[in-house]
Amino acid sequence: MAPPVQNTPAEQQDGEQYESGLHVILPGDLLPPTQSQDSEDVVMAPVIKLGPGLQPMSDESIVAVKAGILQSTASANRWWVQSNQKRYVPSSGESVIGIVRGKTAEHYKLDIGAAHPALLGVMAFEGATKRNRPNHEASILGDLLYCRVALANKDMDPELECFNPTTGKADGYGGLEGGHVFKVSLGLARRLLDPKTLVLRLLGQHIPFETAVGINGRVWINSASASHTILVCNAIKNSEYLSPKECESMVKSLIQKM
Amino acid sequence: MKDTEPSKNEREFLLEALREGARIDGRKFYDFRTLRISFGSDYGAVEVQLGNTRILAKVSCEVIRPYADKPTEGFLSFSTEISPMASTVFEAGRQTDEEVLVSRMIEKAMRRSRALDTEGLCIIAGEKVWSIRVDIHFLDHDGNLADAACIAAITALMHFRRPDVTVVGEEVTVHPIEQRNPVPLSIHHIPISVTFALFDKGERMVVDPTYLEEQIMEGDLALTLNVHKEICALSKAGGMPLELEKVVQCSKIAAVKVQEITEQIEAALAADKKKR
Amino acid sequence: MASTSISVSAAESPAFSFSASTFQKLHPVEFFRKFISQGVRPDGRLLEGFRPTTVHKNVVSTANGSAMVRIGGTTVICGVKAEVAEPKMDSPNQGYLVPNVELSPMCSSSFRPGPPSEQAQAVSEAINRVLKESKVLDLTDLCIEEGKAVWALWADVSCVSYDGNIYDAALLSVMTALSDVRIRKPTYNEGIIKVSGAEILDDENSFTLNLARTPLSATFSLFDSSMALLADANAAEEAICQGEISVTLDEKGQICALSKVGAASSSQTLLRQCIATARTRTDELRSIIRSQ
Amino acid sequence: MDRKRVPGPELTVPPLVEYALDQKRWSPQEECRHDANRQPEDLRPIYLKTGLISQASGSAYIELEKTKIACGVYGPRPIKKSGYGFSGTGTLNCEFKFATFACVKRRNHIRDPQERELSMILTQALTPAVRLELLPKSAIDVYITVLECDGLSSCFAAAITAASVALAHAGIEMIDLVAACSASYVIMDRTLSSAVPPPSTTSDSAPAAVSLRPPTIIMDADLEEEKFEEGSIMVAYMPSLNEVTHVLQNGKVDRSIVSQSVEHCIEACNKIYAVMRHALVESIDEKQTR
Amino acid sequence: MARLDTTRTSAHQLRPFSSSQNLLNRADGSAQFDFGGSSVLCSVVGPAEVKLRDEKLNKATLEVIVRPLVGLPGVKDKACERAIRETLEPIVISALHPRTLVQIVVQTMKDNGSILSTALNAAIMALLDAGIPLNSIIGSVTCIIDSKTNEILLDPTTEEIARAKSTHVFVFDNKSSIPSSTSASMDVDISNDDDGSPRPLFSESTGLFTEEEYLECVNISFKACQAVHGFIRTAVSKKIEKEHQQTQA
Amino acid sequence: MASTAEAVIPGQRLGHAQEYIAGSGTYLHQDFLYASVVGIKQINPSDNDGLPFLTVQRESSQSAIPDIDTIVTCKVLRINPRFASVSIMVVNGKPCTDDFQGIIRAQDVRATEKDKVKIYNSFRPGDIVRAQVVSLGDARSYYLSTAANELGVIFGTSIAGGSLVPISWQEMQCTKTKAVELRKCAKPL
Repeated sequence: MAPPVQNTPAEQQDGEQYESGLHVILPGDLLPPTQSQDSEDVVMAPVIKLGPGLQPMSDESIVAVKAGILQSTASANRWWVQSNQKRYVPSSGESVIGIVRGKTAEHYKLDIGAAHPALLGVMAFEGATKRNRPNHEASILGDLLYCRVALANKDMDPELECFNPTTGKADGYGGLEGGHVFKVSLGLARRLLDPKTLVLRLLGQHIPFETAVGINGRVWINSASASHTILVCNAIKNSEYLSPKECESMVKSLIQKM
Repeated sequence: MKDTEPSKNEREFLLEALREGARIDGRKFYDFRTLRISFGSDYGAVEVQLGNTRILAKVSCEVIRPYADKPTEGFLSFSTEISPMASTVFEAGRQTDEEVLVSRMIEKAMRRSRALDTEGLCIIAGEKVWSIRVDIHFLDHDGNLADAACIAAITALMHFRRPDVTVVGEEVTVHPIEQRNPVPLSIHHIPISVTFALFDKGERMVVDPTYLEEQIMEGDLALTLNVHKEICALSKAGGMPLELEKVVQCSKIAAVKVQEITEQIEAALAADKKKR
Repeated sequence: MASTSISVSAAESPAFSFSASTFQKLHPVEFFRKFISQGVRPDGRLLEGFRPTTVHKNVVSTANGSAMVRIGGTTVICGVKAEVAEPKMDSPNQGYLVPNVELSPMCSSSFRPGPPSEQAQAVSEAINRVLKESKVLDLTDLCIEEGKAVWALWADVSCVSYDGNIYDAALLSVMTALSDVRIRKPTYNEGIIKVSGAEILDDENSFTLNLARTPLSATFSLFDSSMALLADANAAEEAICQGEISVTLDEKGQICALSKVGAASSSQTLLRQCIATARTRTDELRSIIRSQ
Repeated sequence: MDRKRVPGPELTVPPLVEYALDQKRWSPQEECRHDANRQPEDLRPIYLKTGLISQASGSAYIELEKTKIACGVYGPRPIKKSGYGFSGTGTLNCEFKFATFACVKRRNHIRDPQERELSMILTQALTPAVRLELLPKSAIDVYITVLECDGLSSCFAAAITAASVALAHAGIEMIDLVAACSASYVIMDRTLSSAVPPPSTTSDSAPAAVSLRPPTIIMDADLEEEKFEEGSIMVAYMPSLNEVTHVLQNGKVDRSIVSQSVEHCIEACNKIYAVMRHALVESIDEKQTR
Repeated sequence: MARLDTTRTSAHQLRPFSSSQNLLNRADGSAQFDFGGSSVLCSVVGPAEVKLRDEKLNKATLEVIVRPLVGLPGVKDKACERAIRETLEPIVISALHPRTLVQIVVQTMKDNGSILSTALNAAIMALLDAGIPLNSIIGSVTCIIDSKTNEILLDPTTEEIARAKSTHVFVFDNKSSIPSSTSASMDVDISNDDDGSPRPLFSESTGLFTEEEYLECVNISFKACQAVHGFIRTAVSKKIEKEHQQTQA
Repeated sequence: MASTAEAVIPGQRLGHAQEYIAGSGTYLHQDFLYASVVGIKQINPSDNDGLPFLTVQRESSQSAIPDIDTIVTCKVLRINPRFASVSIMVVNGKPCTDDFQGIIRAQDVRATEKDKVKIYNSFRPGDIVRAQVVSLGDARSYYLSTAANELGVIFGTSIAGGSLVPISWQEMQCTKTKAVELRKCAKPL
């Protein structure tokens, strides 16, 4: 949790001039021309790709719609705002963890923490055919599934699939048996996708555990014993706002407590 | 918005952990979460944090006419409407069962147990008495709203000061707190509620359940006591039966908890008093 | 409404053509923009034009004061009833003045039965604030016996027909009804309040209210997509407008309330324009009240 | 306490009205009605107009001197209330409400039991006339607001009349209009002393003074007259089909008087029908001239 | 001329403001904003599931719930809800999340005047924290005209408001020059309405006052709102950087 | 100006059942014809020298309600793989005062290859669709069909926010970006 920021009117006046190394950008800020035109080809090419947090205006200018850090690819033809939030907004290709909430003849209804329930076709599993339906027949309600967002647009409820479309294989998608699942911010989830993330690396040195990370801010952990799983879960939760140093000592102290 | 059930995995894991003697947030069975008590600038405003559960209690008062049949009795009322801020489960103006339970608990703990001396609120018998109002605002819901609300309410009442009054015959003058030192309420005793969540037919019990624990528990047992080990209220929700010695055991544990929490409240009040 | 056919034929899509009413139903905003671009409104008014307005006093004999107001298709009736109540402890010699606006399902299909909608509550509160904060009535005038009994004036506005701009209509009806109020002089005796049942009321046996001022209002709607300002919008126009500027003035030209809510930010030129138009409009309203 | 309205005092009461001893007040004794120019069978002049509610499918406004009633009809439209199953015919739903200032004592904003009862009766009185079989799955909503009430049963009768005109004005198919009229039983020779007004409407509790002389049937009674009534009757009637859709009788009177008063009411309904017809034809002409 | 609020030396001085974001765990975003002794906590949930009857097929539904510090919510609070919602509607780019709900709950924590302004500032910071797409940020201040001195006092306390002859609440966005409804796929032309003067996004005045007094209030409040914008920018930037630097392994 | 002589109101007796055929705005009761709406009485000679038609020309026409086979114009509210839910705004060219609920099931989208229909390749929320009522449906919605050339999407807005024009019976093009989107479009009349 961010600590309160204290300001007195005296220092507010220079708020606008507030400077720092990173380019923090707020809604309503225009994409600075210096940045969007520093490389020739951008000026030529009218289209630069806009990632999350940026919107084109009616007058061709580009404006930020979220608070965060302005980022761009080296070639400066793709721009986005790196920001953190809790609420998941699906976009296709992302891996998410969903909880099964319902089932119709041709679909499972999953809660993936988005505004709308996501639909998973009963056939959207590896090697599923009309004959051999996937094994989730019995009572699937409440099960955890690791899925891929197949289709997401604002007009429709998102649709999921439990296999990698390129390979057609499960590639780790499917039911998550046992273990525990908990919520983290989407920012932390994104970082955890990288298995070399500090906290995961540190924990890995002491405890063997499996993990599945959903971009939708759900993290699944499983290990030999409940106490281990609990430790890992809490370590990851705590790590969110810790500097590398603080993170190490945090993990160390937890390990010692065991 | 409707409440979302926890997944099978969470349910099974939580129970498995309990059977291994562990709770998901790393607590022991009979540990409360860290309790933080902070006071607003004016009297009778208290913010209580129990882990991630967060509550604001605000006491206010006004002079009104007493009931004819209780001419010397002041009023004490609580508003416990749960704000959607605590969780989208709660809708503005629509009462949930949880809300009913919490408000009943506060009623029992505070009014029925006569924690506040309402006779002491009389100004002129049959004419004017103080009416004390406690608004309890639920800001963040991570389980055990009842205990947190109870702590917030009693702490706020102890912190509150009402304006001083002088009575000359029928004439009543209320002195603004800037002009004359305001008067604390007379509190008879400090009721504290301790809630146990029950699992495995009562085989396992934990105090101060989190939201997840509440969703999965089979029932709960709430005891309200004061430091003198007087039980002000006892309520057991959930279908499954519970042997008497369990209840006794709970009350023993609760007594200890009440001691701790009461000391913490008094320490916080003392610290605040110094600051003023 | 010749203008209708003209602009709509222009609006017809190459492939499919519709009657004006159908086109308005399917594409209300486009339909409307066509008119605005030509500087007129579907009902033939100019942008700054108000609808014909009538006021009638003393229309309900069961009320102490009443008024019926019509602004175009909007009709409201305000009835003020004076009843006896106990004063508040902290204001023992002050009575009550309680305005409430009822938007029943009878006056428009957009209102559901049941408790007042947010709109109804907001309008009631707006009127309540104007009465209070611009000190229209000295509540001590309503005292019968200090600390024991005071008059409570219930100023209830019942909307008979809703076609937009309820605030202007309701405030106009409340102020006219208050000016029409006559209350029988009370006698207080051991908690019993009596009034004379005389057939004819005169200044001997009854009294009228002494109103410090008569705030009246003019409301304008903002059609965001072309920043057009529409005086006295009707229901259809309100539905496609995003914001509102409302100016309330007393007879001396002092502003009693001014609000700009919703839509994009608006320049001071626009605000000044609203205040100026409101002056002429409220002056008109005052002469309408006088004339009857 | 009502959180959705500007709050006023918890309790307010109308002041006690005190009449000077020398003050002359009407009572039935002098064989004449409250309005001296009216004979027992006379109705008050009726003002009836359509199309006052701009947003409604159909509407009507009726005035019987002081009594003033507005009625709006919406539909046919989809059934709003959920929980209705599929229905092959339409549903007619009436809501009857007094404005808070319509009566001597201030009325509450929230509908009270009496208003709910009258709403129900209104529905029963109108339904036979509406061809609901032509409107599957649809609802017709009739809303009535009494702006001023000078005589309860007469006011209610007027509401039915207005409602059926509003329905016709909405272009809804009906087999006939419904006219309604009320009559009160008043004993005209009562002396002031015995004239303890029985609780106005629910006078099925036996009349105060049992009189030898049969009560006079006075049509379309106003509030003052109602105060002295032994009972009253209200008849809703389809004039051209000559069918009664509803009769509402209260008070204890001889059977002969009831049947007699029913006839009186039907006569009156035929007079009212002429007014209704006029109002509707007028509405046609207005459209033509537009 | 001395103020009733003796902690302040000048009529146009604001009380020290402070804020903190992301302090609730259940909500998607939250912020607390203080003007001295007035404090408002605001939570945001969304884009979330919306009730069928509130669903809008081309944009998100904005719901605002205002909860007073003392007593149950009444018509006053409903009026506030409406003011806040209609002020935020052109700011939130709701077209990006059709058929969803963005719910904003506003809770007064301490009341010493200027609550509506405090609430609006808390709301915008909570929306930023929740990552709801916005086309600009807003800032709000309240001012009064003192009945005794006829002076315009910024950010008044309860005591000062009690002595006001008129009360004025203003909101300005941080880029009046840019049209508000870029999202709504309609090309806005505000040139016909650009006189370079401060453009209030929201303005609510009651009491008794003249046109000149009003316009003076607009201009004075505009300057004050820029200070609020500056503060919000500083506060949000600090938080973002803190998070960012700490998490750079 | 209608001479009130021919203006009639509900319940008014119009004539003997033996002399006329009951037309719209009238009904038969025992052996008489009565008016059932307010309007102008009209007598039209029948085509095959049978009895003349007796009708009442409605003056205030009742607000339209959908019936089987009527053509309606509706707006798509929501879509899911099984059906599109719409709100019916216009019935037989007459706008409804209050919209009715309807659904277009996948099997009713087009006449051929019904099993290949993908709802979201046929309709999108916001589309204006011309459809025909196939049945009164269930308690809530009417069932509609677009399985005919002249039925389907008549107005649409592209993802880019431009308006769509039909280029084939199942494709539309954005006027802004020229991007092609899939729809079940109606053939312009």
